[in-house]
Amino acid sequence: MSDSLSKIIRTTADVMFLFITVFGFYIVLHGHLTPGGGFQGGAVIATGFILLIVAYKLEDFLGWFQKRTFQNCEMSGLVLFIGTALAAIPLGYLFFMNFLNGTGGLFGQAVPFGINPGFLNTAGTIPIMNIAVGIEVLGGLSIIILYMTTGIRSHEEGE
Amino acid sequence: MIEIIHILVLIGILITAALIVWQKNLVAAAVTFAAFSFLLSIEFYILQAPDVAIAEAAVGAGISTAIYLIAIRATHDQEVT
Amino acid sequence: MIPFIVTAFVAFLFYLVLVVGSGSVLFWSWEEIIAGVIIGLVTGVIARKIFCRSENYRMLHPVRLISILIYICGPFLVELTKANLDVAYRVITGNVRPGIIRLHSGMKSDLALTMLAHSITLTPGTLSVDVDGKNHDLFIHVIHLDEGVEKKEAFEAGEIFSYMNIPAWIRRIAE
Amino acid sequence: MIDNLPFLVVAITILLGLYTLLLKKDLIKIIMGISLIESGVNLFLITLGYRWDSIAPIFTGAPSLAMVMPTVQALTLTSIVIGVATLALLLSMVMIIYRYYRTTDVREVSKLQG
Amino acid sequence: MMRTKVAWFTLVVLAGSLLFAALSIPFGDPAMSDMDDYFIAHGQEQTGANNIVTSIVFDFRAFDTLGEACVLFTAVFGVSVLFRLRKKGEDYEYE
Amino acid sequence: MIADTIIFIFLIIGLLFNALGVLGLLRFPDVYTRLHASTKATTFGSIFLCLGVVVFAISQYLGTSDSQYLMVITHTIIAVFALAITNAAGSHAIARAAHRSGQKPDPVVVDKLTEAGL
Amino acid sequence: MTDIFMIAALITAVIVFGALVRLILGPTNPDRVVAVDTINTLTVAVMILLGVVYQQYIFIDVAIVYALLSFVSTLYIAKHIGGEL
Repeated sequence: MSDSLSKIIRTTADVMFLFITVFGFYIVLHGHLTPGGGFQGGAVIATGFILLIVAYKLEDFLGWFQKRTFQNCEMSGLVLFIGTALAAIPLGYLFFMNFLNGTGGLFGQAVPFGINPGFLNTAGTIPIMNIAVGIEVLGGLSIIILYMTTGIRSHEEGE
Repeated sequence: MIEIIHILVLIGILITAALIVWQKNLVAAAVTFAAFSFLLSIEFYILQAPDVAIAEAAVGAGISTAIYLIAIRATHDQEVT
Repeated sequence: MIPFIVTAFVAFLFYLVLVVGSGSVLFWSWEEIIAGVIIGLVTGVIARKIFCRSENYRMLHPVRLISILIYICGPFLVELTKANLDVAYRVITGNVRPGIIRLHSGMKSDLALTMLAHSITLTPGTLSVDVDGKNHDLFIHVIHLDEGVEKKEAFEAGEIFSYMNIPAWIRRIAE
Repeated sequence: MIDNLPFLVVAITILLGLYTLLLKKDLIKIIMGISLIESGVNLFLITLGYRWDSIAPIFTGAPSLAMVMPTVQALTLTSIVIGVATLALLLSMVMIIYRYYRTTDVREVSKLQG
Repeated sequence: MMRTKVAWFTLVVLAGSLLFAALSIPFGDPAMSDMDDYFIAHGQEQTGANNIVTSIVFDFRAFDTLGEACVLFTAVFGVSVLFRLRKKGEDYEYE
Repeated sequence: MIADTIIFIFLIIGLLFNALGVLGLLRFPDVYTRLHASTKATTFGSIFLCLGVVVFAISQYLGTSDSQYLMVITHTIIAVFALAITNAAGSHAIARAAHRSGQKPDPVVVDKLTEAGL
Repeated sequence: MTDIFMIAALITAVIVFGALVRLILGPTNPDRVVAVDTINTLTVAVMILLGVVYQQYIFIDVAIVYALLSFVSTLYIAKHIGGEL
């Protein structure tokens, strides 16, 4: 745990982090149109945070983002996922029913059948669940790496 | 002609998988695991599974190697025999 | 406040580049633009301390943004082609005489140093190995040093490029 | 021309993983063997769902309508997530074991008590 | 060494059976695919998603995804519990 | 037809430099010279392979005016930029790590970094 | 038209094997990392070419993910080799 990687790597990581994050959000949001989805996009964004962890020292990273932020991300993602599934029951549908599809509101535009270029505003609850799982995976994978990096440190101190 | 690419990628998967088992240095094994993951992702791509290819890419390119190297750093990097 | 706006705007532009060709409003559809605004706000909250860490906004000037495109398409491509022909010659003949030399970069900001180091790595028979943190000197590995040159203590940045004056371009862009 | 080569690759990958799992003595190498078995199973599932001259099951800009089987791909996604989660948990346990026993040899670890 | 012999025996038996199984499955022509044909034919109008894999993951078989999310949560919880206990002196204390 | 010729030339250049890069990776004596071959030649070759795809997409777009070819152009250019930046930074990181781990360049005429002692 | 791209992808896939030889031989760990970096670059090229061959242009997303993310793995290995992790 001496000094970190060189200044060139750190500046490159600063620039790349923004593009990785936006591309991850693109994958999450277009999960029902192009290859991708909640898990893949969440893993991409988590890899962006891991890039910051590896390019900087751990103290610098913990000065920008706290561990509690990622824990809250994980829990809120899980709650949003289950909540979306449970919200079908008061409306008179089954658990995990896609109750928003075809209603015309949020994500409810009617989709043309067959081969089409794809529209963002379709597919009912699937984009909401994509976002929920994306937030959960983002928090989960980031906090795993964060705890394991902390584990090396406490490993050396405990001797 | 796509079959030749397919066969080449499969042979590459076999070579890297054997190399993972054969390497005595654990860092070299982790590096080879990254190459195995790359070739596995091309295989998924050829078998028309882009969702799985993206998942394998996102996991194998960053997170898996990171976890292995943190564990190797915390323990030791030569295999006991 | 300024970092947030800058980061959100850059993220919004990048998202628009990603989803080009989705609708009728000048290549984009309304849903994608709304989604882009939301993603820009979220990314601005997350990445504002990292993307604008150096706290200087001179890269926002439009002349610099246009000149970076001209730089990539013009001098950089010429040097890249020349460097690759050189490496191809070295690969075929096996005629190498490597060494690590010190280079006075003369760059003040981190971004300019990074651009110079990446240009050095990708262009003429050289590879940036390490950087001196105090006075921004670069240590570069050269694949073929001429006879007698290795006695020299340090090089200037313009000497290793043959056709174009890359450091002057980078100084014009990023400083 | 290609016949059963993908299934053979799956079998050999799983066998290499089993060999590592049964006969190696290092804990990290054993976990690499487990990960190899997971990769082999993922490849098996995807190979099982492939159909000749078919495309990926996505309608966005698809050139034809003959598609490969989508269910196995969905199950493989779940499998990859679980693989990463168990990998992280197992390697964390190896780190804890090394902290208290100062070794990653399975014989030493099983010999020591408490 | 008894255990090594048992391990080698197991490996040889598994190798035989796995190679036999690998040679007997036809590649590229699965026999039973009624469920998948149903998903491909009706998935787009029932869920509105163009990507059939996503519509299976989040709509038809969403319980699998729920289980996967719980496994990920358990793994994160396990890792955090493993690294939160630190030995300072005699007793364990929380960070 | 002009587009076909341009694509053909670009693909030939790309394949040639990729092959030369890997040949250099196999022939050169130590890790720094191998980095020269792999980083420069392979990045250059892959950029030209991707530019072949871009030219193909442009010609298809001018012929059919289908909007998905616009997406092909932008995504391929993004991949090219990401490849160039990450390859340069990655090779710098590897070279620095190799030098710090004590692996000195083997045929060498001058080594100012070891003399500087960073 | 797409036959040209197919042949290019085939030759690139053959070239990957040259990098695999360096991965097998490599006397030290940095050599292996260089080989893996080369494999990654060629993989991105193969993926973009095959996306055109299959006429499914949404597959190019996979190549972008690789091009953006393989950097992280290289950085981790470099940090471990340099003794800074």
